[in-house]
Amino acid sequence: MTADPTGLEVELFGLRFANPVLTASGTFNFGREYAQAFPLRRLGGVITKGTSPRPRLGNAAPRIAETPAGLLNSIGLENKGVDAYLQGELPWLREQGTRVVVNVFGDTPAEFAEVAAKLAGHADLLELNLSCPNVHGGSLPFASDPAAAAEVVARCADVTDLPLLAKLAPNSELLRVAEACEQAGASGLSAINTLLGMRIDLQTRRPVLGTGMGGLSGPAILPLAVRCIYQLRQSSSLPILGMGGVRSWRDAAELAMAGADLVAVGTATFNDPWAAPRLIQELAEGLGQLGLSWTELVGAAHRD
Amino acid sequence: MTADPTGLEVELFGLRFANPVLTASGTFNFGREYAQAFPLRRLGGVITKGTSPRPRLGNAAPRIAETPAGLLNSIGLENKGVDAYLQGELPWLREQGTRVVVNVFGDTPAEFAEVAAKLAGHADLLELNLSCPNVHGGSLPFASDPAAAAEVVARCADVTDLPLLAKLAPNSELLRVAEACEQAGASGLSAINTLLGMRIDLQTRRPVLGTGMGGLSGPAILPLAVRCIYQLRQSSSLPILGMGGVRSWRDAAELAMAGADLVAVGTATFNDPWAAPRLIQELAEGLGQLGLSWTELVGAAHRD
Amino acid sequence: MAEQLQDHPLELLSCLQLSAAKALLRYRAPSLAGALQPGQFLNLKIPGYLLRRPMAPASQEGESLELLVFSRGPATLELMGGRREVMALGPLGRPFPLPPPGAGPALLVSGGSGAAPLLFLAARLRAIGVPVLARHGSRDGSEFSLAQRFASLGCSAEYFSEDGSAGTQGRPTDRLPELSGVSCAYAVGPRPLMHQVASACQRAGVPAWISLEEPMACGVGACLSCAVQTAQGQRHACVDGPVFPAAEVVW
Amino acid sequence: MAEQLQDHPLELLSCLQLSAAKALLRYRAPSLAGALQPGQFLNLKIPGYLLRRPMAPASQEGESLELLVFSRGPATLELMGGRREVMALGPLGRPFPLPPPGAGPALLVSGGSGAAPLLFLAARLRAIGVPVLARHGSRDGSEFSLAQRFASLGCSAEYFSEDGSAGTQGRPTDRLPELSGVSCAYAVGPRPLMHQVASACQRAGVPAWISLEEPMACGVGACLSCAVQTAQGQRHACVDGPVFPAAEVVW
Ligand SMILES: Cc1cc2nc3c(=O)[nH]c(=O)nc-3n(C[C@H](O)[C@H](O)[C@H](O)COP(=O)(O)OP(=O)(O)OC[C@H]3O[C@@H](n4cnc5c(N)ncnc54)[C@H](O)[C@@H]3O)c2cc1C
Ligand SMILES: Cc1cc2nc3c(=O)[nH]c(=O)nc-3n(C[C@H](O)[C@H](O)[C@H](O)COP(=O)(O)OP(=O)(O)OC[C@H]3O[C@@H](n4cnc5c(N)ncnc54)[C@H](O)[C@@H]3O)c2cc1C
Ligand SMILES: Cc1cc2nc3c(=O)[nH]c(=O)nc-3n(C[C@H](O)[C@H](O)[C@H](O)COP(=O)(O)O)c2cc1C
Ligand SMILES: Cc1cc2nc3c(=O)[nH]c(=O)nc-3n(C[C@H](O)[C@H](O)[C@H](O)COP(=O)(O)O)c2cc1C
Ligand code: FES
Ligand code: FES
Repeated sequence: MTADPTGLEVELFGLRFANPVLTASGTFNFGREYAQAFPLRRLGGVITKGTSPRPRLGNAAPRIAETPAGLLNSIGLENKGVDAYLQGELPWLREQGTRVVVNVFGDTPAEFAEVAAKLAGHADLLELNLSCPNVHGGSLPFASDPAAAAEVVARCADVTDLPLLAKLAPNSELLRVAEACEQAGASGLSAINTLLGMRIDLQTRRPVLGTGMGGLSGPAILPLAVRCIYQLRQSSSLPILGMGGVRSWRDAAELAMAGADLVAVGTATFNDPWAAPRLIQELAEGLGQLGLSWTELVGAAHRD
Repeated sequence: MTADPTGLEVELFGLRFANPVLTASGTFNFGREYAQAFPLRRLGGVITKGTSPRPRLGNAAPRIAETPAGLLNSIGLENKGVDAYLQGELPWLREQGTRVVVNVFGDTPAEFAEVAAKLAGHADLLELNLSCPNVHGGSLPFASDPAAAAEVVARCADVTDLPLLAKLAPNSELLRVAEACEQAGASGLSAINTLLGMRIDLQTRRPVLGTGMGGLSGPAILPLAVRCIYQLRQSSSLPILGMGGVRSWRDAAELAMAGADLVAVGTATFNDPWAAPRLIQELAEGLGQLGLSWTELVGAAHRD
Repeated sequence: MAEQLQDHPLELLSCLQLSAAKALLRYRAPSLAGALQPGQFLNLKIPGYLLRRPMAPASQEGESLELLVFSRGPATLELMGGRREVMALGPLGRPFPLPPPGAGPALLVSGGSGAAPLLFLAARLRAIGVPVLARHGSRDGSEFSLAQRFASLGCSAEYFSEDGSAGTQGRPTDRLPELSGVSCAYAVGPRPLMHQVASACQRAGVPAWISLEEPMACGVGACLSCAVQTAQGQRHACVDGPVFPAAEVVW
Repeated sequence: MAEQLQDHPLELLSCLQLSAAKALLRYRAPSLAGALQPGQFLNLKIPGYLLRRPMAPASQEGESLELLVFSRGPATLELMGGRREVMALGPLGRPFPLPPPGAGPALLVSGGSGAAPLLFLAARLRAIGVPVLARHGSRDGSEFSLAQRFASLGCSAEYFSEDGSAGTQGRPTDRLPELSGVSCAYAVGPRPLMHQVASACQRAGVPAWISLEEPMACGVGACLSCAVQTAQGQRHACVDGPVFPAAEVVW
């Protein structure tokens, strides 16, 4: 505690995080854009946009729609492919003095492994995106099938020593998929990804999004994230990276009490580019007033 | 059309609804309370609180918690049991000049049928609540198991001639359960019920709700309702009673375009007791401006 | 049944800040004139919040009424921030029963925002000639003016602060006065406070009433969110209460 | 990289309502003084809405700037409702390239709120001595004052209304003037409008630029929501645009 006056430090996966707040995949690209707003070293870490073996163009426009306290997106994993990021972005990001988590995506377990194999030395952690509702027609081939999810994790574990987080969907299979991932060698769990939603335009009488449906994120899903993280904590002993609707230090604290060791801020950044660093500052103050450190808060709702 | 200057009339299940807007189960009890605010005949119909064969006390307090644009409830199907309502409430409600839908609940298929058997002459429609997340520890024994759901529908169809709506959960099994209910004799589908969520209090560091978890309703879930109804409409030809987050005529129109023949207003009534009649009024005006009748809007997003 | 449920506009007249998170707000509410009884509540619609917030008025005189607002979260803070107009559903719930005019002294014990309905009640009791012994308590000195309010209504008022910074150090339930001289008692505040008063009154055979602040969604009996346990079985605080005979509450 | 991204307060000075859903809002924005170029945009934070709303200013002079706001939904209505202060992220995006000082006349064609960036551009073009032919169109007469605005900036301005209630009946793309005398063209409005101008300019060999109003979440290149198709492949309107050479857009 003396070495950590903020009460925010976290030691996990053999890594030290200056604070438990990261930026969520897909809302922060590879960090360059918001590095124009604040130094990235203020963050616990940056989780990159989903990265696939080869470039992906993503889905048809429009790709976003607002909903009450939420956002639908159907980006569809547009990215330049892992090789481009190994050149331009990751070396730069690794120099910013924050933890780097690369979000990995593939259409098959082999594709996941293809990306994972290339990232040693370029990332601190890998987050395996098993749960994107914007590809495969929303069918979640991995996050709704424990065996398929386990295969992704196992194939990646074969080719890298980096700790692997399995990113899960808030669906009925949550706990079974988590267990399968744990057995297959995942070092941690990441939750939650977005939920499949839709908006329809009254003028055109057509779905607003080019693909019809998209993933729901933002404050609207906070109570679902709290519940999923609470359930994961009950049934698994793996560390949890929690996310879903966090915009204030109280939201972050709620995910922590539910069981999240680390949290990520996603959609909130679009409303306020400074959301994550502001939250970190307020978290330090808020916890100070409660006389608690972050690690004391983690899982508190499970203790008697 | 000449007989219906409002453009809001709906003919379904051999019944005429003056307009397509009902009040959602559990948010309007048996109608007496809000009958103090406006005449119930302005509504398309009233869906009663869930009714079980015998009285149920419901869950431990606190039973509600607010969330961003949403509400968690864990009422747990408190009700006085079907016999009490047959005495006091339903005869009164049937005289109010609106359609009466009784929401039916049981712990087993036999219990559902026990309630259904008593309601002939006391209701226009039955809505079978297969999807309450506040009982059975949130496990949804019916809404996550097509065979169990079908058994409930079949057992009820055996004992009543009233049209039966199967009320579904927005979970991964949505379409399979819908299909099973259709085959078992359901006359329509009702969607969506709430999603399991949680809040944790920062002062006590305990879940806010007495039961820990509760069902999420309100505007936050609107895009999930639109998506579920759209998917149901794609895969089934049964009429759909849509609900989830509706508070304005535009929201109702959105559910209609997705495929809802009727809609219900739930949580919005707590914010504004006049939400449903106001919406009906604005719907008539709004559709008038668009030059459309309600039935022309239903399913519009599916047409080219 | 006639339509009796109405939404009333409350128009802000003035705001007296007691501390950062406590304020006494005075509103003009002509459509509610004469309609409220002590212990009843209004369900306030605060823009940006899905649920209304129940508040038991602290006074009503003609077209004006007062709310004593203790902020527990952002919505009440918004209210205190000076929003000019809010809509109020009500009057809701059952009021405090009054003793017959000229009855012996009534004991009123409040903690925190529980002073609101008891201030309103004190005014009514004084108006029918019932002497009032008011005891109000808080953690610190920030609510001393509420005890002064009781005094200005003609009550014999005592203030208690846990930190001793104003009034008597301690709690309003410490060394309750001799109850044999008291005709009835009312307590509103944290559950332990109400429970203690209830127990003391039961022992002394003095009738007592409390008000239960349960989380409420509808406020009118339609959602069943406000279940409370009583000797008569499960009840709903918004319609069967919020005022209950203290002896009937299952503590 | 230095921290260049900033949120700037815009303080409302005046609001000129053109119709129920259209207004010209003038703000004081000292921290943005001199920072904006025509075609760039600000991403406005409107309380109660998760997403910011992108708006391309219609003018900037010293510490003041103007927004031309056409309401499509509740957030823009809220903005027009006269909110005193809004936060604006920016300047964002790439501006319109300017022709060399003293170049031949520029053609500006706008529809609806597309007039905003073109009014700003017109002022700059006039300041460097470039003659401007401005054509603005709307469904009805409600935007006639925007054509007057172009005229007051020293443009040769023509107004088109589809219903003929003001100016010339028709659309601003009807019978475009002889393009051989034009040095460059700019079009902002509905896609068909921009497409028609683009095609005409391409045929005549006149360089043209348009601005793409894509739904945007971040406005800074981080979310990839604003993908647009160009001859160079997929681009992102917020950082690679919103201004694009008309010839490069895949229509
Ligand atoms: C009959 C009745 C009368 C009341 N009278 C007063 C009064 O005169 N003055 C006053 O300051 N407070 C009063 N309260 C409590 C007041 O309603 C809550 O403090 C307020 O709702 C908290 O809202 P918030 O947004 O500030 O807090 P938050 O913590 O953000 O509230 C979140 C949710 O919890 C509910 N909630 C939180 N605390 C309470 C509580 N103690 N009781 C009921 N619901 C709660 C809120 O309604 C909301 O839905 C009364 C409550 C009831 C039931
Ligand atoms: C670079 C740029 C500059 C713009 N400049 C102006 C301007 O000067 N004046 C003006 O009136 N409008 C301008 N717009 C359009 C303006 O941003 C939208 O009209 C506004 O966002 C609609 O918000 P709403 O809440 O009123 O409508 P809603 O329909 O409620 O909006 C819902 C969602 O859709 C998005 N959206 C809706 N229409 C558009 C659109 N045409 N473009 C982008 N996003 C949209 C909104 O951002 C929001 O997320 C500009 C857009 C862009 C991209
Ligand atoms: C625009 C956008 C793009 C996203 N892209 C990805 C992605 O590439 N990989 C991934 O695992 N999650 C992606 N997500 C999901 C987020 O990382 C996060 O799990 C989710 O948005 C919930 O957090 P929030 O509510 O704080 O945004 C994306 C979310 C948004 C809004
Ligand atoms: C307080 C409360 C009680 C409910 N009780 C029931 C119930 O008894 N039976 C049922 O089928 N659904 C019940 N529901 C679910 C609603 O009928 C509806 O499906 C859901 O709330 C979504 O609609 P809304 O967002 O408009 O509220 C309840 C919802 C709430 C908020
Ligand atoms: S608050 Fe709804 S029943 Fe009491
Ligand atoms: S709006 Fe986010 S990348 Fe363009």
